[in-house]
Amino acid sequence: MTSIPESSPVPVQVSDGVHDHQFDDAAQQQEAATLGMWLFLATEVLFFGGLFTGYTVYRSAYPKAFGEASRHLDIVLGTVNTGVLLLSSFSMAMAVQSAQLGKRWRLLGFLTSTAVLGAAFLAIKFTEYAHKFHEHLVPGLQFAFAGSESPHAQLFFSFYFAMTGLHALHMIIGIVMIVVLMVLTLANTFGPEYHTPIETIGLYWHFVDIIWVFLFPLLYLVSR
Amino acid sequence: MSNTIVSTRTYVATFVLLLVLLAMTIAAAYFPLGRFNWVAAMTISAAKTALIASYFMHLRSSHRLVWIAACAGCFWLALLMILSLTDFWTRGWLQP
Amino acid sequence: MLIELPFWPQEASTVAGSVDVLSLFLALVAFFFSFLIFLLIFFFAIRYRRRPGLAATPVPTRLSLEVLWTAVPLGLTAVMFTWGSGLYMHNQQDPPGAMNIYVVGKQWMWTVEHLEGRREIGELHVPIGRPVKLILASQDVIHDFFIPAFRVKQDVVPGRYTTLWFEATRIGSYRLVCAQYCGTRHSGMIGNVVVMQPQDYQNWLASGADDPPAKAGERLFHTFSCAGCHELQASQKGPPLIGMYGKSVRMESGETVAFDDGYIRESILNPNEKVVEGYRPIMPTFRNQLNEDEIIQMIAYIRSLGTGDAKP
Amino acid sequence: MTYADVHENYLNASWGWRSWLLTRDHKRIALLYLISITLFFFVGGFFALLIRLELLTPAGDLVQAETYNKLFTMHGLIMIFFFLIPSIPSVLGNFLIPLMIGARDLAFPRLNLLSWYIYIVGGVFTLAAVVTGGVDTGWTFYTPYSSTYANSNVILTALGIFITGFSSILTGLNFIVTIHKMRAPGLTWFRLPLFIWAHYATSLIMVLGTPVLAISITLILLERSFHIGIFDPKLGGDPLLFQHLFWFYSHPAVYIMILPGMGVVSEIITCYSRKKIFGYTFVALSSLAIAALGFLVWGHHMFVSGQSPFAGMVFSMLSFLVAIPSGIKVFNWTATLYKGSISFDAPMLYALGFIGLFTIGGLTGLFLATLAVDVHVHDTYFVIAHFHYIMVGGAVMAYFGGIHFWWPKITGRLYPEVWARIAALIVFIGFNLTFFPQFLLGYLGMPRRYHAYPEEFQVWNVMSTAGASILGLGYLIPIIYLLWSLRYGRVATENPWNAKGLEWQTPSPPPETNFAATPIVTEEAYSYDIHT
Repeated sequence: MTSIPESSPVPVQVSDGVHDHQFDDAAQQQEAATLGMWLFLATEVLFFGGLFTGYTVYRSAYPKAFGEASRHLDIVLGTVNTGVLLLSSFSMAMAVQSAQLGKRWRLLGFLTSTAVLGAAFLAIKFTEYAHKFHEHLVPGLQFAFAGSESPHAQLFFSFYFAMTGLHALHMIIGIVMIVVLMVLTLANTFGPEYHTPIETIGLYWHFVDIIWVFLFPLLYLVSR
Repeated sequence: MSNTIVSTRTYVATFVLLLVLLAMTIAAAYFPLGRFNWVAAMTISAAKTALIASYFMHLRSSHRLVWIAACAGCFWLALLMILSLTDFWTRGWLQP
Repeated sequence: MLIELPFWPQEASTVAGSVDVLSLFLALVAFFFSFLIFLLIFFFAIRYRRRPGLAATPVPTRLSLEVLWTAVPLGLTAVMFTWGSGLYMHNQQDPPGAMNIYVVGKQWMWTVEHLEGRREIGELHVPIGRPVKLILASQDVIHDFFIPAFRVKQDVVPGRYTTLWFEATRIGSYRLVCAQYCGTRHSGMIGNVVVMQPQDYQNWLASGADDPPAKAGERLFHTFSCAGCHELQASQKGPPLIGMYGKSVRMESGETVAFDDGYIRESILNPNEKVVEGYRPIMPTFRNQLNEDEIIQMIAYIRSLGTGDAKP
Repeated sequence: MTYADVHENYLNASWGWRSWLLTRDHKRIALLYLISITLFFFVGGFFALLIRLELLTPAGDLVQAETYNKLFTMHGLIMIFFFLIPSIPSVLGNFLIPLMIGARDLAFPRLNLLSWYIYIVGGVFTLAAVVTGGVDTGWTFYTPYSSTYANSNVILTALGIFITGFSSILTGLNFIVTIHKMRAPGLTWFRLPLFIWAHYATSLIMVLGTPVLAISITLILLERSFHIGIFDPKLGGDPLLFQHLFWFYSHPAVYIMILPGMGVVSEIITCYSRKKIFGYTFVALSSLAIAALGFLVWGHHMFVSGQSPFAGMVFSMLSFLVAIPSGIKVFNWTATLYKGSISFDAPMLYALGFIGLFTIGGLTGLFLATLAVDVHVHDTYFVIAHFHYIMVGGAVMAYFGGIHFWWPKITGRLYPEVWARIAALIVFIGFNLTFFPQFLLGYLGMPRRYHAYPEEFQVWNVMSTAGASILGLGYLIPIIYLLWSLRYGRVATENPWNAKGLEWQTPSPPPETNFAATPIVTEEAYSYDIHT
């Protein structure tokens, strides 16, 4: 067990600094990364898909209770939040464009605005959670819902919290990754030649946006 | 494919369209259409998804494989839903 | 001492024989193909074992063979599917005139309630030669009601009723087991089905009868003041219950629902999800006041008020 | 002098524990998996041993009911999630996919290492659950037992399984991208070894199925810790919804276990009969067909669950369909032997054993797909026997065959042939003795997961336990001689079996970058009969 310090675990690099040694060139690496991220998004579709399936089953079984429970959600906050998230997606798309064009400060600006909008979304979301808490609409915590549909309404709110909670978790992960990208941008990592991480994390961000695009009508607009 | 740079104008147009669709989905929710409320909401959401995916996510200019990956996720979700619902929606059929 | 090797379970119900015939057919197919593959492997392995100076001979893929071994299994499985599904559908539908017995599974025992008033735990007495329909409820987790000698099995799912029917064909005592894992003493949730002559069954019913469940249900009906709204005749507040059991009833939503055990159970627990046409959703829930046994007693009472014209 | 001194290779390229624990070399990561999976295999095997000992007598007298329930639960969880699912893909797939397609590494080496760490973290959680009292829900986590009634370590275990799932997802993702993007020049899809096709199909299931398991387990976690209650019947929730979500992954998971084994068998059969595989295209595409159809059959686990009978019929029909591509494979392997030049080295014995046992396992699956018969045999020992024929008789046999076949490539040493053949025979005999009686037990009506059972079932149970002890011996022998061979085995040449495939065209063990120069492929897979 003689550990020779020089022989680091990093394998022999045939890399030119732009792509890793297992790839032939930067284009191959970027295609691989993009495909990898899309495959990951496919798994995410199925992850949320389980919830969507459950939601569909119960909503078709208890349409009345789901309609009534849904009217307890704040449609104004929900709409504002949808707008905020769509805007953040736009901002992320602009960030990718800035990276492609090699405009570093513009890139930094758009990344910052994406992260800030994401944080704003979360802030609004948590305000809504606080309201639900006060109204005793959190399942498991002295849930109280007038009327005999109470248990089924509780099912609705179980879905509400599970779906928006997991969505919020994805948002938080996204924001953390964008902050990392901001640091890397400051360190001058990206340019027209290399911006794969911005693209792939951008894909992730848009995907989280798409999930919300479905959650919003399913939760807020059941029966108005 | 990432070398296709999408213009700012396209991005702005996409965003504005998304806002229009958002307004539509809310408006549609207040029309009493029965079951079609749900259909309308999902159709509009699908349209929004198509916009985000094609423009923001550059699916339009992406490799065919990426298309397949994107569709695979949706297709498998459809399998999960359809086959699960064949159970839930045919439960009462045997009873008179 | 001669060890007796059991190979085949007893057959004691009308469906057991037909299930066994199908099983034997499947066993035959399975045996044929296993034998074929084993034989071919052995034959090729010996015939074409490696010997010096003898090389392998290239054999091109033959499409006809591929088609053959796609088509033959396809045909055979089509037969299995048709046969299996046909028999299954037949075995699922209870014949008209079956006698109902209510069974509740709870960790870790079966309680059985005969409409005539006899209750038992871990045992089920039934008459021979008469279709019996079990209405199965669970007080806690998922159980499974399995009588190997009858070849019938049905999960017992909390929150709803499942049903199972059989017609016993041989006098005797058969094992009844829980086949769905339900916790610590799952393997102790085991009992006997006793098949008796109809007369013996009648005597047995009479010998230790408690109050019939309908009687207990009637008491509950009064304890919970159900009659306040559900006067036995038509009323302003709640729909009448006399002669309703088994009828088809129109709901406020426009759909038609069978007024059966499942509907009564749901209406006691979630009264306002399906409201009878012409009434308002004002009934409170009795979710936390009644257990599965008591709900069954209520159903028995409502059933005793007379059945409708539709199939009971 | 150790084997690693032979030439510069991935084993002697760098030294010290950091060079292993921080490695990004797919070959080293494969070895990390090999070691950890072997440990889990013996933990799971130990539980199996205790289960069989308990069942020696009808009375539950060896351990208490509660303990017994934990034993079969932990046996299932560890064997499925920590041994069978990662076994062939993570060890042999990791090692061989880049070698077989002429690449320097997988597409995402860091992700690959991360997958191993995730696997280990998940394993630590699960083992922690075992040590701190165990879990007794059955590996299926059926609600409401798991969400409300069980008093054991459900949360910790479920977290472990949830975490491990990501290891599986990331591995599958890595394989798919690698196979798409990194094949050597000339290596077109229909020149790929069938091992690659099988792993491609497996990866599809991992990527598209595992997330559904993740969400169903998440919902159990939420239900248990926050009482949100999506499956709670008291709120109108439906326990069957959980079963749908669970089996949407867990049925295809069976194909995650068996498909890579089929890939291994295709490699071995061709090599030891010196033949091109019969019906290459059919074998290749049947892997994809199994992966796709495998997603459509989960409802056959729910024929007696209270599922709608009509859904039962749909699932029954689809279940029969998935039997067809499996049959195609078996027939093509058998036909490959025809006019071959067959030798009976240990890997070939395992491969032939695989075909036989998989055939039995597959054919008894027809009983379970047939609605009326499944009603009787569902949740009995018949099911246990059936899936052990597939998973132990199939997947584990293939895994052992593959480990022997590529052992010289992985370690640079040859295993002792005579011992290996003896062990293969012992495994085959022990296996059949253990599991065949369970078919009879099942049809007789012995339910699964029973701590104590009626006396009339004892004879078959004794036979099964006796077989299990032989089987256990059969598994111990290879561990001993394979470890022995690391030091004393004969040094392997580049291509000891004279096999085709790119992995045999580089030194054993391979250098760190796999190939001195990127190979160029000019011929179809398994061109044995052309050049010999």
